[in-house]
Amino acid sequence: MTKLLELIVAASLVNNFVFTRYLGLCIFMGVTRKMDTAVGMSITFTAVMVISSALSWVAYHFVMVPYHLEFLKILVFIVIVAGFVQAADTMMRKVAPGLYYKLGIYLALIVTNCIILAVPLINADSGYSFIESMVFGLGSGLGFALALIIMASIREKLELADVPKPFRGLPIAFILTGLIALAFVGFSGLITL
Amino acid sequence: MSTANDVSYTGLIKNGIFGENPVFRIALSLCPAVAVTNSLKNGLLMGIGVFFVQVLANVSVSAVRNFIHERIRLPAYILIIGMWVTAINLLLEAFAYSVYKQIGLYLELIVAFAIILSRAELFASKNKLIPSLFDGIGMGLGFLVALVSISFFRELLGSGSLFGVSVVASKPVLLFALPAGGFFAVGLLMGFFNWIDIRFFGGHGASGAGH
Amino acid sequence: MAAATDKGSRERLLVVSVSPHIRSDVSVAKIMWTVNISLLPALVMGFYFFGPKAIGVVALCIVSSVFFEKIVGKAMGKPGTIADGSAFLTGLLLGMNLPASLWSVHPFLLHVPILGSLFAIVITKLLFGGLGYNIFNPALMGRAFLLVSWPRAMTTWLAPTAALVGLDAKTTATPLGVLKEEGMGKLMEVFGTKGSLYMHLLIGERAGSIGEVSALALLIGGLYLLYKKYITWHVPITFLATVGILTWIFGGKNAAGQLALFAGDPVLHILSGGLILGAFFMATDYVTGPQIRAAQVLFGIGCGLLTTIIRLIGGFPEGVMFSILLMNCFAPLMDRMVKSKPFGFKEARA
Amino acid sequence: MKDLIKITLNLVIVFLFAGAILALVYAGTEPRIEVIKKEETQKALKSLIPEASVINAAGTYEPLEGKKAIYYVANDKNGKPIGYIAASYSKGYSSVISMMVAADTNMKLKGIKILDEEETPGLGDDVKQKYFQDRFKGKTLDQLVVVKNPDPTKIEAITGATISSKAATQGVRTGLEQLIKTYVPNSGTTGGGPK
Amino acid sequence: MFAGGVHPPDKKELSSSKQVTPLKAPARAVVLLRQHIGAPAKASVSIGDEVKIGTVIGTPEGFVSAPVHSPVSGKVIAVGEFDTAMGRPGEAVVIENDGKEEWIELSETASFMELTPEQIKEKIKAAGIVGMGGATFPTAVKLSPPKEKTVDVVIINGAECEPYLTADHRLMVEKPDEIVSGLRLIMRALGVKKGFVGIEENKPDAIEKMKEAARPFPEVEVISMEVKYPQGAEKMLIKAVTGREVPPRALPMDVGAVVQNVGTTYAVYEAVRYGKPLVERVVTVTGEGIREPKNLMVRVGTLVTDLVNACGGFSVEAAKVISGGPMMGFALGHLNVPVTKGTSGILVLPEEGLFHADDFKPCIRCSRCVDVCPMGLNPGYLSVLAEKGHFEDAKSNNLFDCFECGSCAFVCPSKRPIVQLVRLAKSMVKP
Ligand SMILES: Cc1cc2nc3c(=O)[nH]c(=O)nc-3n(C[C@H](O)[C@H](O)[C@H](O)COP(=O)(O)O)c2cc1C
Ligand SMILES: Cc1cc2nc3c(=O)[nH]c(=O)nc-3n(C[C@H](O)[C@H](O)[C@H](O)COP(=O)(O)O)c2cc1C
Ligand SMILES: Cc1cc2nc3c(=O)[nH]c(=O)nc-3n(C[C@H](O)[C@H](O)[C@H](O)COP(=O)(O)O)c2cc1C
Ligand SMILES: Cc1cc2nc3c(=O)[nH]c(=O)nc-3n(C[C@H](O)[C@H](O)[C@H](O)CO)c2cc1C
Ligand code: SF4
Ligand code: SF4
Ligand code: SF4
Ligand code: SF4
Ligand code: FES
Repeated sequence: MTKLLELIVAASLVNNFVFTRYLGLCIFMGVTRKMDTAVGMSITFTAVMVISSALSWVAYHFVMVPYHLEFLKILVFIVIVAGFVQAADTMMRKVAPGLYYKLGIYLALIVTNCIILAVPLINADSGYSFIESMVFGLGSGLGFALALIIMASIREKLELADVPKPFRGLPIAFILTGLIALAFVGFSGLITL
Repeated sequence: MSTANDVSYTGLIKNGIFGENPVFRIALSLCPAVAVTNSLKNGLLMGIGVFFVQVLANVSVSAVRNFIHERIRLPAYILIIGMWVTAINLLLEAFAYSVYKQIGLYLELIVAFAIILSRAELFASKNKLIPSLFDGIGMGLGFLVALVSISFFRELLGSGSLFGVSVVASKPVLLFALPAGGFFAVGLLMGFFNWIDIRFFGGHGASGAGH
Repeated sequence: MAAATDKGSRERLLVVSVSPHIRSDVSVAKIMWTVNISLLPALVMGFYFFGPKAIGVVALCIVSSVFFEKIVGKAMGKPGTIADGSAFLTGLLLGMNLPASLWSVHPFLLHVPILGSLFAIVITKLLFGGLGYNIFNPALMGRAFLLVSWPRAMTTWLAPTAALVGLDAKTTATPLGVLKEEGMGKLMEVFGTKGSLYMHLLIGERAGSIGEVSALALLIGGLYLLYKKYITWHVPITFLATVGILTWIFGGKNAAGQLALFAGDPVLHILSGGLILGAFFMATDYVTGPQIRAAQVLFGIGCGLLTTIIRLIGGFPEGVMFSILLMNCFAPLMDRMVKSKPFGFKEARA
Repeated sequence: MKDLIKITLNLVIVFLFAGAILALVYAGTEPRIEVIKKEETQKALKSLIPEASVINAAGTYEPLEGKKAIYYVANDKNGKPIGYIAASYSKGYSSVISMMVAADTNMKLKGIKILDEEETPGLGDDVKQKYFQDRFKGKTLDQLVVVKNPDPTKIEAITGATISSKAATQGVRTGLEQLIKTYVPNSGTTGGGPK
Repeated sequence: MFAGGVHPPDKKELSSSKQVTPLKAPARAVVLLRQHIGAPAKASVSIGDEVKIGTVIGTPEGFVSAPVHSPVSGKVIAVGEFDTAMGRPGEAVVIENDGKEEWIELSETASFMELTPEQIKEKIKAAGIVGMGGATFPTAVKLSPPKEKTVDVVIINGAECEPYLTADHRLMVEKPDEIVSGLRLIMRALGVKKGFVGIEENKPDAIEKMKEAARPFPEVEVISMEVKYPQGAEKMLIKAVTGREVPPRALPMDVGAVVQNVGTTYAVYEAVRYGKPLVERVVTVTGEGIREPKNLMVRVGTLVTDLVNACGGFSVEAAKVISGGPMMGFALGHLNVPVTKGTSGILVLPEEGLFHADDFKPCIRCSRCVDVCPMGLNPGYLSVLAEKGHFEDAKSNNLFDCFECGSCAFVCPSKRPIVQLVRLAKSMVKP
């Protein structure tokens, strides 16, 4: 139990994907200009993250390891994620069109996000159990959600600031992320997995 | 930008490096630009890796473009890209093991770099083989140039060295060697290029048009 | 067409402006300079204990901060903003947050305070639009930048020599450093009794950043600001109280080195490190904290919680700087969530 | 229906095509990768006890919860043991540090090698530096104590990275303890030493 | 008690002991046809017409409107555009005073307390009474609430929280019985059993006088309130007197209250008892820049120049002349604008100590404005949103709850023109 708790804190804060592992940046920069989109992405992303962690764990441990196909993990994981996202897309469109209308566009974006692939890869490399994998997926998703939401709230405030012209938009967003990353150094050394 | 009829091949390459530089302009595939640019060696190798994947993906997507069914276009492209990434990973593991160990995770993630899929989808799937090849070369080079310039800046400031050879006595500003320094390097370089663009070329300095 | 005329009133130019036509006499400059002045007692104590080196470091920070504000501000097309005193204050606070050991020619470290000011004023403040727009506390970001870039120099502490001529000062560990590395026992060994420990912390005869050592002098300045209503209780009191309560509950260890509940020493934790400086002078920075009072209470609690976590289980002996910077990230979100309630709002709901 | 056939056909062909290429690459690289991985380990082992002619795995143990590590015996060309090596892990400042610990038959350290760590560049990652690893040469178990000042009979910490230094030292202790436990008779009573 | 509020120096000592003295009727009266909120009145006289004091010269147009009466006797010499205190021109009737001071025929109602509510309202309407506390809302309309609203208290607003002004103060000291009668008439018109007079504590003489006048009437109560701007704002007053909070965007009658200004109440008394139309009012002429501050009974239509001259002119070079108080009044561009039914004061400020609005700084988020805003808004944020053109966002941050009291701008260390920015935003989006 402590291990799982540590895993969540480590994945969401100490090793936050955006601020200490530097992944998922395209989406991070892309969807944080408005709070609504950041929230939509956060929800969708966390859900996809947990489920795809589970799916890829199963594929990895029941198919790839027994048949020595580990070298195919990139291919298999990306196909699993893409396939799952495609299926979720189709299902949501049919079953919950309202939700689809709100979150559907984020689904499409998810496949081109490196976290979505990094999580199964890290799970596989670290030899996490099924539960641990899902918890790691959850922690990573929550950490990404946290990053998206604080970034969106700060960028909305930045909209009102007199940022020098060459730095408006992405440059200042990068510097801002750097500053947040510097603040997140405060979490370092908290938990070593 | 999606058809190449009126654009020369050098134009395509120039476009990749300047006009639509994947990192500084389109702002896609940002993670490696931050994560693996703390030394020139890493930046260069990552850039080369992406260069090859981009070229190979563009070429193979263009080759099969008329044959793939509309409905499975994306999954098929992802599959193709995944294949090339795996192949390159295996090759690097076999022939450059120490580098592979350092930037392995990010090499594997090339699959998910938006720039590759987006070029495949936006350009290669609509163009003939040769223009696609050149677009791939342009984009790949653009990425390579971006990574090399960022890692040059970072290695010099962060470690006081270039390609691991000390050029300054101590470590000038360690921050730039730390991963957080990658954000500052990218942000400051982007701002600097925008400033040049605005100051000398009358541009608007808006990077990140891709979003 | 005018039906009536009056001698004189036509030619005379009257000022037309929107109401209100009278303004109170507070100004940004007055606030900032007053905060500067209320830091004086602590600064003097720092100078007293760490000697000319401390003066050198602080002066370097102030001069370079003001210089960068002027030069870079001008390049960015902002009119001179030196008079408002905020760059001076950032420089002063940065200097007060640094170890006096940075005034060192061998190894050469004088560029360190200057680069800290550069990072504080240019990257953290001016790039974000200057006074009023920055997201992060400039002085603390400057310090965080220095800590990760020159970690050794930034954790080399001079022993308080109590002599203005003590040029060959020895280096030693800070009380929190000792506590983290070697535990309470070692701390008692160094200071003798608890009373003596508290006394040293109050007066400031201990290793630490130049401006953080004397809790008493800082309290005098902080209370003056409270009295002048330039700051309110919301952030500093909740910050201190949270650290006090949490360190009391979770800060204790039994003889075997395991966690013992309700056995911590809250007084030690409140008086040591940069907590008082941070709580009264840095977490209270208007620009980088939340604006709504209820959110400020949450902000203070958050700072206290993070400080305690970092001190007790994190990788650093001291957590005040990082906790304030982390809460700076959350301030815009907190202002968003804790909206002020318009007059009559409750009735409207009912 | 025609679509479905085409889609299936498409996918099959893409899979086959991709599979073929990958199989080719894999076949070409796989043996080399295996060799390289083995060589890495062997190189590390060799560098610790260069005079050994063979170094063989002798068993496994758990230096950290959930982390298996191998220990080895180094023999000269006559097959006589001249030293022992244990892989080991410990938790550092921000990562798990992995290393190899080599001892002679008297359980004096012949040397250590830090293999992997992600400590702070310029600080904790100095544990990888030769100057720090050399501090372990010739030390015995009870000399593995971290101090802050130069002391030839102890391990001097890297300035500003006491945590990483202590962690590395702890990993070395664990490895050495394992070797002592395995190869020194009656070690149940002699092993241990100050913690 | 409401949260927030400010304590600007009140400067009332300049004029608070000055008895109200009548000002000679102007040689020419410039009577604006829009003296109230709502549709302007329509001129009912034309050039050359002879009028007496009280002759209707403008008839109401629409439901929310009020008639306008001639303040002098004489001849109409012009009907047309004239500069107003608000800056933009408005339609006016100009009457040349023949000096005869002839009134139209007035009839006193001896048993005026026995009139029915309808009769009272009719008289108020005919007299052209509008709110004299600043908002100039036609009083007869205010006294006819829709049936579904139950009003159970009337409050007379004697707060006069604006610095400098003393018009209401003097009226309460000098005409307490009349004001109490006016209040009882309003209560009768509304069928209400409870009436209050709310007065700030800094006017002890007015409180004493009013208490004495109210003693015979148990249904009338005089409440002394904390001194704090804007205690006189309707919502704050209702809260101070009854403890009820008027919800955002709602009206006092939604919590069963009707608020009337002291001057309005006096006018109601005069209209109901004597049938007198509203043609004059008390105006405080004050400020450091005026030689001899006074409280004057002034005919509507008198030019500000005349008021200034009557008080000995400027004592020093005047930099700013304000119609109303310093917190909410309008700065005048020149002095040739006429007094209206809503003019409570003329304030002359010298250059010395004058605040210039143009050099303001960015918001430093100090929260002072948040603390003082009586409406519980975040004025600094609203001002930034308006400054950067985010008007819709301002709206969703309760922009329209701001009643422009100016407390926020008063305390702002960055001297931000918050009220101006709020007005800009209000003009850019629909409520
Ligand atoms: C170097 C220095 C410069 C100052 N410059 C200003 C200034 O430009 N404006 C100002 O209002 N106060 C300035 N002050 C501070 C004032 O002299 C005074 O201390 C402050 O306004 C006190 O405000 P109080 O009356 O609220 O206590 C300065 C103080 C110092 C030490
Ligand atoms: C950005 C940063 C990174 C750090 N990284 C490490 C590290 O990798 N290893 C370590 O032992 N200490 C690290 N520290 C320092 C520790 O927090 C702690 O201060 C130090 O271990 C104490 O060592 P000392 O007693 O030699 O000063 C780091 C500090 C900072 C500011
Ligand atoms: C900020 C503010 C302050 C006010 N202060 C007063 C006041 O002191 N006295 C007053 O009679 N009306 C004041 N008013 C106007 C009242 O809100 C209200 O309109 C008036 O009392 C209604 O009475 P009337 O219709 O008779 O004018 C104020 C309005 C505002 C917005
Ligand atoms: C109460 C108070 C506290 C302040 N604290 C800081 C601080 O900790 N660091 C700093 O750089 N500036 C501080 N300032 C100055 C100023 O607000 C700061 O430079 C702004 O963040 C610049 O926009 C403070 C100002 C006030 C009034
Ligand atoms: S009109 Fe002005 S002075 Fe009178 S009560 Fe209203 S705000 Fe106060
Ligand atoms: S009082 Fe002025 S500076 Fe302070 S928060 Fe309000 S608008 Fe901003
Ligand atoms: S925001 Fe409006 S209501 Fe609030 S203090 Fe400012 S002017 Fe008054
Ligand atoms: S600006 Fe404000 S006070 Fe003026 S009419 Fe509009 S809502 Fe009313
Ligand atoms: S490279 Fe785009 S999300 Fe990581």
